[in-house]
Amino acid sequence: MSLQSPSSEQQIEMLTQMLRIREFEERVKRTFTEYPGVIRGHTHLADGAEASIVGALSHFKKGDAALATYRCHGYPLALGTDPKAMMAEILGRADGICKGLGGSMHLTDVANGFLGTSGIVGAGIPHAAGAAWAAQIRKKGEVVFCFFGDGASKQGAFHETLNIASLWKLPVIFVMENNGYNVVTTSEQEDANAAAGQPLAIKATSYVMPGVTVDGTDPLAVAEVVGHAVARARAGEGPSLIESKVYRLSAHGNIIAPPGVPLHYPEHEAITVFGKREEYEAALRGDPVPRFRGKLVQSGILSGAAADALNAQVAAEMDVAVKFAVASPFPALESALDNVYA
Amino acid sequence: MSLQSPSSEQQIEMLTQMLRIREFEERVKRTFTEYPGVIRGHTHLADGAEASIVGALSHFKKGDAALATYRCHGYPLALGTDPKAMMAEILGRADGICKGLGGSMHLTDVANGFLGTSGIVGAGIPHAAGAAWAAQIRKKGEVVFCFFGDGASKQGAFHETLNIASLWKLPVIFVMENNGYNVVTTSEQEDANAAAGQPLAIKATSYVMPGVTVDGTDPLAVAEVVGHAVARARAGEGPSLIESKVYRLSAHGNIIAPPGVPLHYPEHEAITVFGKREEYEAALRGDPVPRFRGKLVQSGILSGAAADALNAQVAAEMDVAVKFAVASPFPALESALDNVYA
Amino acid sequence: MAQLPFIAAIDAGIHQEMRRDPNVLYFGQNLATTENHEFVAEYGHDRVRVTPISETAEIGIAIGAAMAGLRPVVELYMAEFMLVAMDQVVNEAPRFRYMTGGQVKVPLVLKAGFGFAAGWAGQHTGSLTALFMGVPGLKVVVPSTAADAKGLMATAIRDDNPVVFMHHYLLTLEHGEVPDGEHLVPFGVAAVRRTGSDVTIVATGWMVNRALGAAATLAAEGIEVEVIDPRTVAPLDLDTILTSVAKTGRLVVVDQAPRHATVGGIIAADVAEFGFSSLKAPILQVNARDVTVPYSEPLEAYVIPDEARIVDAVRRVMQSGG
Amino acid sequence: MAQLPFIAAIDAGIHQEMRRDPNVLYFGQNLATTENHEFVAEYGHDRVRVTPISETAEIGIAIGAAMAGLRPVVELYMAEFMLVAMDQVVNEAPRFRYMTGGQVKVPLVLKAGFGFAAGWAGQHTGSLTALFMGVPGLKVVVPSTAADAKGLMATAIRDDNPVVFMHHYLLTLEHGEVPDGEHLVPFGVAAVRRTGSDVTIVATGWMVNRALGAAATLAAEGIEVEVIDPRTVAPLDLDTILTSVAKTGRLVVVDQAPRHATVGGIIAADVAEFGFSSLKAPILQVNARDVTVPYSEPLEAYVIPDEARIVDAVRRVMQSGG
Ligand SMILES: Cc1ncc(C[n+]2csc(CCOP(=O)(O)OP(=O)(O)O)c2C)c(N)n1
Ligand SMILES: Cc1ncc(C[n+]2csc(CCOP(=O)(O)OP(=O)(O)O)c2C)c(N)n1
Ligand SMILES: [Mg+2]
Ligand SMILES: [Mg+2]
Repeated sequence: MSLQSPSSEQQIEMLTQMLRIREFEERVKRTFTEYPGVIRGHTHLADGAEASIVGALSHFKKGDAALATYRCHGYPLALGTDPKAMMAEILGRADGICKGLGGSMHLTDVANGFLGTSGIVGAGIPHAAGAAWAAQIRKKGEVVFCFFGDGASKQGAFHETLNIASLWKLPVIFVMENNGYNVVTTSEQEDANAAAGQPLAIKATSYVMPGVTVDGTDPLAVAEVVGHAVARARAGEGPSLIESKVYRLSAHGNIIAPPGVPLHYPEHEAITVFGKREEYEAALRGDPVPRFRGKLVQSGILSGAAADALNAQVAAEMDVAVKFAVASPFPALESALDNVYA
Repeated sequence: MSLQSPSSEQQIEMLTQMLRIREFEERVKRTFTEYPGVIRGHTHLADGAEASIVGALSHFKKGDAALATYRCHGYPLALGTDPKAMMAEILGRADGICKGLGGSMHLTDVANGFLGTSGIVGAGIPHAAGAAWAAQIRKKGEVVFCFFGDGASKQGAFHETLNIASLWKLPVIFVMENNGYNVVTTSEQEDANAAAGQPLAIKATSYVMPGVTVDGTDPLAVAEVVGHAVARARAGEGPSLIESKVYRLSAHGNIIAPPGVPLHYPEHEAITVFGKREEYEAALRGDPVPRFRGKLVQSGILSGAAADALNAQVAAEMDVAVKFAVASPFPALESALDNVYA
Repeated sequence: MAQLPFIAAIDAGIHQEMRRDPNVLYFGQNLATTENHEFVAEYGHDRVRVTPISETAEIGIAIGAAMAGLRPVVELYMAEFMLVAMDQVVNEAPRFRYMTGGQVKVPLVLKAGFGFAAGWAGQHTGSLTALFMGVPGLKVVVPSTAADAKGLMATAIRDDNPVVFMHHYLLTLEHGEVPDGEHLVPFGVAAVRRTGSDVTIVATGWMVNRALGAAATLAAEGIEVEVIDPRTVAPLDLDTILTSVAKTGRLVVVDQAPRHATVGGIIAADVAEFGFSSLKAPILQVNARDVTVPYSEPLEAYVIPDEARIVDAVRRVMQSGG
Repeated sequence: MAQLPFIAAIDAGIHQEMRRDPNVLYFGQNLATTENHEFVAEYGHDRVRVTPISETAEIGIAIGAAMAGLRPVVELYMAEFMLVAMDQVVNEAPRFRYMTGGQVKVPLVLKAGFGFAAGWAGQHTGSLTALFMGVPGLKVVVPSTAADAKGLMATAIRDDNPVVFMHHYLLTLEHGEVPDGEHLVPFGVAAVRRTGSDVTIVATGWMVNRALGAAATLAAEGIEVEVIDPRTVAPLDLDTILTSVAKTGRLVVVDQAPRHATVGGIIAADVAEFGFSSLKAPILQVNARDVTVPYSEPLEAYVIPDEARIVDAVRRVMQSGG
């Protein structure tokens, strides 16, 4: 199966989406200090995974669906969700994409194909398979993208779902974003394959589906691997497991503090828990966003000036989003009683 | 690692235990017609799996433990539990091994190392791993035998437990009795590996432990394979997954009938549901019990007369067990209130 | 009207909706394993499938399919098997509509038998209805007659929310009159199974029959019992119960679960708040004894509420109060 | 006596028992990942281990280890995470002793935070205590002070049965006086947090503080509220509650869960049976509104019971009745 490689235009679009996600996450993070207290609970950032998200979703077509986890800011941005509505949601405001009921962990935008997220590790994996069953019945070649972390592959839900997806040849692409950590636990500490130095994609063996490991910091590499999986799924040949190796550039989430104490982002656990500053700094040196920008500039696809303009455009967009969100009112109290039942 | 093959004496002991299990199960089954109504609920028989059970437990030493499922009559017999107390339990009597509180699905005999069973598919697998952790801490080279069905490998509990057992190098031997069916569902209908014609032992790949498929109708073959796994576990090298291929010679369980309608055993589902009488009859022709008897007689380890004597001895033993059970009184009503808390 | 066993009436409800709406799916373990399976033959494998023993994935898949526009019915056989997937039942299915600000609907039915006190011992006999009753976003149905089994199943399938359909396993082979043709029973409307002026009994599932049996015995003594079967416990038709208690002044709740795990207790607490002024006597509970269900027949019978204990409670409640 | 945060008091209880008994294990996710982890350093990896995100296996392993003679404490962080392993919690751990006719003991502690109404939205904020309360064979502990956190944890570890230790997440950083040295708080003994003669309030966890706050407000109006914290809800010290209601004649139960999923409702039902003759007024409930917990701060505050709603309920219960 040969796949067309992305055109220059598509590559610029990829970079744009990566920059948007990065900028959005930077602004979320800064909000903790710029507007202390406006973000509550637990927020998880996608910085470091931009290339993986954008590369995978470069194959998304209208009618497809994507589902993910609490670490969910990146996908809807790439799918076209308005960052104003996303930021307002993260601030719990009336203009939030989920009316302030969901918050950072549950951003959802059905109109753009982002069907939902679960905050329970692994629990969303079967949801994606269910949506894929619906796609299979519709017989229009639509597929479902299922994003989850390396840690989630230790939940029973992962195992049960991949077996069924394979048996039923469901059109779903399981994208495991392997960032090497489950909070403060390394993959080697919790995964038998990782402990033996094996890729996690080997787990596909139990489910008789392709299992591929890819450098998740390279959007073109991800796009290629996922492209094959998507083509397979659209052709009715069933699911695939893609292990996309990324590094999260922030801590697992903002710190958990009692009410009153302002929340904030600590340093990455590689540093705070394991004392492996060099590991983190190596990841920073390989930061996928500047790297892809550099690649496009170097190869002449984008001029330095055009790249700078993109940066500025994205910064302005996200600045508007933050201001919009901060200015958005809180929902009416009684609105808490709506939307329990359909 | 080379293993001593069983002596003649040991082989005769194996046959004896196989005969005892078979006779016990035959008597349980006959009880449904001989004493209608005395057995209640759902009873699951081990006929067909005798060679696997006995071969595996031929390595059991004092201090080891075994855990299993609702299909649990075979193991305690092989471990030395009094069949009178077992039969009395199956009839819900005061002399039952569990005081009539557990019944057929929950035979337990801690004194003989049979630690417990769960009636929930897959749920007992982590219990075995927990007992293995205790053995690991005791550092006496003790191991735990964990028996479950092929269907159970589709539960999340299987996946989660094997990963941890591998990471922690727990001294546990996972024996999957693959009888090709989960009630009326064939393995090919519910397992991606089976659907692809692969052995289920391949699942060990995800857990970086040995995964071996063995003919579970041959006690010596099972003993050899399990022997290696046990040696490995005793040496602190961790768990193994053994897929032991058997065929259950009865239906999944007695029929489920409303109160008042006498329970009984229907024919095997291969016949009643799938119309594959030949499959069942081939299994009958390969019945492990007469086959092993024939092998011992043919090789001169046992004379035909001695074998007949064994049969008679076992029949007498189980006859006593049935009579004992039928004569045993019901427990006092208030005894239902005991044993809730320790 | 046809005489049907309860279990066939449930199937009739599923058929009614599957014929009407191509979006309805039916799947679960140990069904649809051959081409001549009743549902496979009629609706095909797009809509009817056998699953592995994987409740978490089964229910999770139902949720995803529902969010994508389908109406899955999951056959779970025994309510206990939902426990391995409890997160999907109480913390996924009923949460999505709310958390997404109303962007999605999650119409699905989880069909599960319960209360199989027929020698199934400690792990298969539970009466777990109360575990689901209080979860916002979830609806919980407990039919006690064949007609309701059909009509409530059909309504459950048409409902746009996740519904736990708890059918009592000891009722499955009981026969009853079942309306032919389209039959729907509304949610949130209790059935008064017997009218009476002295004592109100509220019971669900199998316990409805035992309550009616007790009521017959008591009638011979001149005590007139009103027996209310809520039919759905979420939503709960508290009004019908309060109206009855306003008349009788006395309430006995009967429930097959152990005391602190009952639907009956929850209802009693509601009446102790909203119907207090009607009460002439304590609200008595008749529940299972506080133990795991034992295997042995006489012990099991001793543990599960029987007519004698219900009769006794009614007599006691008649003696106390004004 | 030392001033300790609640969370440190729990740890002190675990340390107390781990030092005393080499059979006590402590494990769970995201702990013990380095050699200088406090518990690893002191007790070593035989007894302290990090697990993958595998609650079913974690709790199942605890059960097996307990049956084999050990005393595991499983760190689960949030009560919701038990839902993926609910079968192990309610249908395995508490069943084995009974089903084996008393052959095994299953001493283990499931440590889980709950009620984290601090912006954690729909899936991490539940108040799930009532799900566990009615399961025979299980004990359920809900400390509300740092001292009890230590003493109840220690008692839980010494108990020979499975214990669900539910600590309220919003209390974890609250400081309190904690006894030095060996400290044990018995199960089944409620604490009367404030005495009063007019109205009895029963509350657990974080709601105890809100009830005390309301009581202070009401005292200024001349209404004397008695606040009872059951501390363990299984076993439940109903006697202390009934004694109080015998004195006050009025009961308000406060619970952070939605109405039909509360410990408070279960207790109200018990009082409606066994304390009925003491009651001068309806038993009022103050609960969360019947919704999934919303993310947005004002909405969350609107949904969770606050002091104002408790004060209001007490005033209402004072107005009704004789
Ligand atoms: C069933 C369950 N257990 C535990 C948690 C707590 N938890 C939240 S995120 C997380 C780590 C998940 O790691 P991974 O799947 O690798 O995703 P990542 O956060 O690295 O993207 C854990 C343990 C949870 N949400 N659900
Ligand atoms: C979690 C759960 N789901 C469903 C069941 C119902 N059930 C009981 S036995 C069984 C079949 C198990 O098949 P397998 O593991 O192959 O064991 P076998 O009976 O063939 O020995 C099923 C589905 C159950 N007990 N537990
Ligand atoms: Mg990760
Ligand atoms: Mg099988």
